[in-house]
Amino acid sequence: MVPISAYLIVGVALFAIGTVGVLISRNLIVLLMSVELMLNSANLCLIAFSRSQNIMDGHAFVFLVLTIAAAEAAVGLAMVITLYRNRETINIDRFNLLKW
Amino acid sequence: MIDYTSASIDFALLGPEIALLASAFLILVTGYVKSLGKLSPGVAFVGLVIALVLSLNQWGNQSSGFFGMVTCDDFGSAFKVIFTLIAILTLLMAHRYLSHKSLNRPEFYALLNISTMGMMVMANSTDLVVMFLGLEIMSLPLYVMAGMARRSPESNEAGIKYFVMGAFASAFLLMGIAFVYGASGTTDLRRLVTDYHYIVGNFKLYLYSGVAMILVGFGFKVGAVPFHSWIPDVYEGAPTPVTAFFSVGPKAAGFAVLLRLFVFGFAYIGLLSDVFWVLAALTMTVGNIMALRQNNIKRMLAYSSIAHAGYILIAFAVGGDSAVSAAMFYLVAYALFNTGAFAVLVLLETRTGCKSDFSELSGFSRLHPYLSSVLALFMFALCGFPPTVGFFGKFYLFSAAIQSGFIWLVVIGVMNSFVSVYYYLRVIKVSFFDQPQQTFVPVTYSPAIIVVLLITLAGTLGLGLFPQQLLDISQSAIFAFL
Amino acid sequence: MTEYLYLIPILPLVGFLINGLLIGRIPRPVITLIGCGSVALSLALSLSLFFELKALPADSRMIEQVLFTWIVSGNFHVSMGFLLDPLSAVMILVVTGVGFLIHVYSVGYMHKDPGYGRYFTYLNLFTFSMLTLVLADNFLLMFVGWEGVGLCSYLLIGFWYHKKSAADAGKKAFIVNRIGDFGFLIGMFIVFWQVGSLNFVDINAMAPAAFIAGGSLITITCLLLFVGATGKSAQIPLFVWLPDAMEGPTPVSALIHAATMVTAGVYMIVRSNVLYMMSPDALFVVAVVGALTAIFAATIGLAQNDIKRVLAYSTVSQLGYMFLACGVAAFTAGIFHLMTHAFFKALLFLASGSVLHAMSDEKDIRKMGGLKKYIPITYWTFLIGTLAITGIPGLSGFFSKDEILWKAFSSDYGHPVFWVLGFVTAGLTAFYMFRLVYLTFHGPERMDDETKSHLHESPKSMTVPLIILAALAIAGGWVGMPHILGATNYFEHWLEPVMASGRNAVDTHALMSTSSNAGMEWSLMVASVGLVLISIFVARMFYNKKPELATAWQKKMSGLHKLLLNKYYIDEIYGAVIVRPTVYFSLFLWKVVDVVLIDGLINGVAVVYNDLSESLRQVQTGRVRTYATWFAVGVVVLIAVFMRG
Amino acid sequence: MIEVYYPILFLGFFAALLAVIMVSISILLGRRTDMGKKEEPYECGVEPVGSTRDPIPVKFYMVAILFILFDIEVIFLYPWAVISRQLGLFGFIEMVVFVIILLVGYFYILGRGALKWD
Repeated sequence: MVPISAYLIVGVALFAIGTVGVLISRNLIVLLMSVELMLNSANLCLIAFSRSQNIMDGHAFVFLVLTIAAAEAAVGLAMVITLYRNRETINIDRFNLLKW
Repeated sequence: MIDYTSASIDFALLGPEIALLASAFLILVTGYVKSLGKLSPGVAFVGLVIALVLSLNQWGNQSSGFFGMVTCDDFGSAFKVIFTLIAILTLLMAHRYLSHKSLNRPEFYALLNISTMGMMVMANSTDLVVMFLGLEIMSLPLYVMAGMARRSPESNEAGIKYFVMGAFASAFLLMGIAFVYGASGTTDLRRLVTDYHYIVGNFKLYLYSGVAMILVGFGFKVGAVPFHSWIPDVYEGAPTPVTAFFSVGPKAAGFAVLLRLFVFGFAYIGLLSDVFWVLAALTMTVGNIMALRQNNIKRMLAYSSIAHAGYILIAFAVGGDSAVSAAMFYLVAYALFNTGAFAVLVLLETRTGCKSDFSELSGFSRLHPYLSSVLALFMFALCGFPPTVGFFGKFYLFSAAIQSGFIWLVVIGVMNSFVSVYYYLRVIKVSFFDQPQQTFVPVTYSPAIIVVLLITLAGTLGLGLFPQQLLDISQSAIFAFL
Repeated sequence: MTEYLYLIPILPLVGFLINGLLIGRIPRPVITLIGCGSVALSLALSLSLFFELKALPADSRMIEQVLFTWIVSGNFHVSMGFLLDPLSAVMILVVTGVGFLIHVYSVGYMHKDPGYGRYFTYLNLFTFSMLTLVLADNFLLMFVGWEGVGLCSYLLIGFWYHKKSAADAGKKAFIVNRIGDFGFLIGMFIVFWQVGSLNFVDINAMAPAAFIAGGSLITITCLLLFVGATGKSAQIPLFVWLPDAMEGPTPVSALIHAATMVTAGVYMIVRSNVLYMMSPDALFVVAVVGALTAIFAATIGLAQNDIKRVLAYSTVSQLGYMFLACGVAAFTAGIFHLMTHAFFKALLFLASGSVLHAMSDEKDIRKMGGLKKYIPITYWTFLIGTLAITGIPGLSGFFSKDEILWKAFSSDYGHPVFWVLGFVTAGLTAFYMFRLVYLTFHGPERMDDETKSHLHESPKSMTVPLIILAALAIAGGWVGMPHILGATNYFEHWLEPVMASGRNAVDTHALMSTSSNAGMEWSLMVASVGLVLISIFVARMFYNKKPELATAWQKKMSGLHKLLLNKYYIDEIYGAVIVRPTVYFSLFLWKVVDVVLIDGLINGVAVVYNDLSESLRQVQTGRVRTYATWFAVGVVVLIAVFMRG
Repeated sequence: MIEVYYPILFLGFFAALLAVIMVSISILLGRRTDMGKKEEPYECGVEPVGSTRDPIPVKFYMVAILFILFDIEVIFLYPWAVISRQLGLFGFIEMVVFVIILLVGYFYILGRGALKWD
């Protein structure tokens, strides 16, 4: 039996990778992927906890989170498209009209 | 004795939510059918009014259902009423503005109602996952609403910034919930509270780090420093009625959840008081200082909304019944005068080429003495001057804090509210005292926005003179299932 | 009649609402009627209530009218109520009486101004706020009036907003006042925290049990309240707004300086005398600040050339007297001086307004002179005001100032040093006031011909209030004659019920029965009168006599040459040794201490905040990744804190 | 310990095997013609023009986005399907409501014209 900590380490590591991805990626698409990664690493943790304690709630939550993540991705992609049409770039650093 | 984890599938508990959702769906289906599209605002309005009536009906009925996932208590009902009122005001002020900017699409009204429904879901549960679900239902429409002006690069940018930061915060929130779940095996706040000592004894690390991340997630929504940086950009870029909605709606929802979680729920964690102390002090100070040098009124009000969130955070540091009721009172008061101020801005921006810069206000009072006086009154309320309700909001908050011995926090709060006078007064100074650079284009009123102005004005002044009623309500509303 | 107490503040409010809502739609006579009429009705009501109160036995002279319960929240209970007792009765008489005269005067003074309607709207709001402040039966309602007064001062000082200096001055007054409010608010919170009530009657009854007399908490509370008072009443260090406040129309200066606003701080301290009596340390601070402000402002007054600024600094200085009186626990004397000061300062301001009116708004006294024969009524009334403020026996200022000086010397909380400071201030006051009189009304006419051709006495609506105020400035002090003159001090008896509770609070009946030392009192009185007379004489020498002698000297070069030269020589020595250093010192205080140090400090705070704001704004780069980085840093810190906890 | 993973390993193995079999069958049975035209992206029709990096029409994105949404919503059908017997009529009605909600979305995008391809 793989100990719970192993899953958690993977989950937290993925989460950290996602966080760093958000912080360093300039490409909006990559950024969206990073966010998805963070959400899914949380899912992994949920599943792990759920299994380790032998309660099923966690599985159900993962379903919810998956759909939310999908909805988020859809909204994000739609926005990226609109942005690209208007600004001809998806470099997140270029979007700094609003500042100070 | 109330059955906390009632399994009953009682759809009456979700009445307001269902009403909002149904109206939103109706708009979506009929919105692009010719000749029915014009009805969208009306449909949204009717949905909101039904939701308001149903929420008011729920007041006093404490019950729980759906295996404990939905909880109707007075605390939640009070917030539901607040959300619907805010949404109604937004709807009234938005219609003509959107037509003027050719943004009047049925989706706006559907999104508004769905977002309001999300807030209700948030306020209406003691379950962390349902709260998360509500947060997302609220946020996703908000992202779209912020970027609604598709041709405007500012609006696009506001949308994407809000989205990226919001999704980032959501991820932390979800991770936090996962950790709390891992520590306790449950996501129901009530069971967390019951088993608190056992959980802390065995899984303190998971619990604490989870709680920290949950705080981050909801702190983001209310704009607590350092999770505030999206606020000014998004507020400035979004269409003004949407900004008005942002500045009060999601904020109230965030505070509803935060109050439930941190004042009622995790109150055992002794550390929280200190954390909120620092957060409150930071939030109000940063908000106020940043607001000093702004040239755009929307941006200034954005920072000011951060500062006001800081004042409300004082209640979290203090804790206890009087602080919670003071926070609720403050939220309602803030919703009133802030919406009022935005309503005036909406009126001003419903003229071609206006972006709510300070300089555009010069000559305002010459042409519109009443409207400018109303704006001045809202500014005084934001400053916290008597006899507006803004004064009583601060007064309750600070006196609750003083009574619990948080003298230094109050000193910081009072000092901050004096700093704030400077930039609020600037609005009055420019609109009353400055020589106009160019001729001031007259404002044209619409009946709906006059209703908004009258409601907010009556609330700001009336509750300032007779705050008792609202205070009574806010005191009975702290009955929560925890 | 007492059931109509609430009408006293409500009437001006009604006037404000009518004038304000119908601004620009009603003709001037109606504005005048509503503006002045509402205050006149208030005055009539105040008078009748005063006599009703007087008819009651002394110990039951207290009418509390609770209109409705304002807020109840747990143990927190505030009513919207008004309290009429001897203290507030005096205050409403002063506010409505002097206020009404100023309203009438304004009719003439502002008759050409395009903002006539707006002006009366603000003026009524001002009166309403001040009446709310003095009639409030609890701290919270008082604070409402307090803020209202601050707001109106902002509106009125900046009334001529097209002048940048006026708008700035308005803002400055407002912001400095907010600093004071900060103290007031926190002090109020502490009082509530300890006593559990904000009602004055309750506080008077319960404070002795709630606070430890002489303890640090009560001292802190009193000092915080005092910070509020320094803001409103223009004491060191928060007086900077007042001289700038001269930018408003002159009747507004009169209203702010004499009848309303600045007296609020003194009133508040006297109102909470029970608290102050429990803290000798706080009283000492009040006395020191009061005495220092008195002499400091008087010294600055010596070197001013703007007629209104001289009066402004003199107001600061006289307010210092009032605080000195409060600080030595002679609250009655403080209120007495407040009242007489209201009369003669309103008179002086209105008369100076009349001068400006005649002089086509020229404020520099170096460009005046010899106005006596052009505007005789103004001259005589101004002179009466001057005599009253300098403390010439028989006039109102004499009695109140003398009482303060005597209490400063003889009270248990007093000290001879306080007396000396007050004594010197009295001399300086006489000097600069007569300098003003001589330069303005006597001597050669230094104005240009254009102005000269327009010189004219003011209309009736302006001179009649002047004459009434002059009568009050003479007779207003007769109600409080000292015992040693064989008179009865009605004023002291009148206020006795209000002060008794404070004395009871510390149980010092024995202490307070001042050992009456008639001989000492007489000699101090004579000394101060003597000093005043000498100062007047010196002023006459310098600003009236000397120029004449100088011209005479030029004419008759030979005959009296030596004598005159000698005379001049003496003057020179006198000037070099005494006057010039004083003037330099005065200039130093003004230019360096006031303008640079204190103003600079307050402006400096603003600059620091602005710079901070500017640099913090740079953090808001507009780049999402920056925001996310801050966010992540916040998360890490927060998690670290929770992990440790 | 490792035996719990046997099913999934088998699944992967058979999936790969199936793919290999399919491809090899077509290679074995199909006729091979090695002509120049065969190597080009499209055997018949118009000549390819420009780079393949050209922006794809936004319609593709629309469809893709909508696909994600409708695709992922089906996820809820799985847990329901597992215990649909126990849930009975109530569960069925709930699922019908869920599908109706999806249908509302579908009608919306139809009405909005997001699926029109011209």
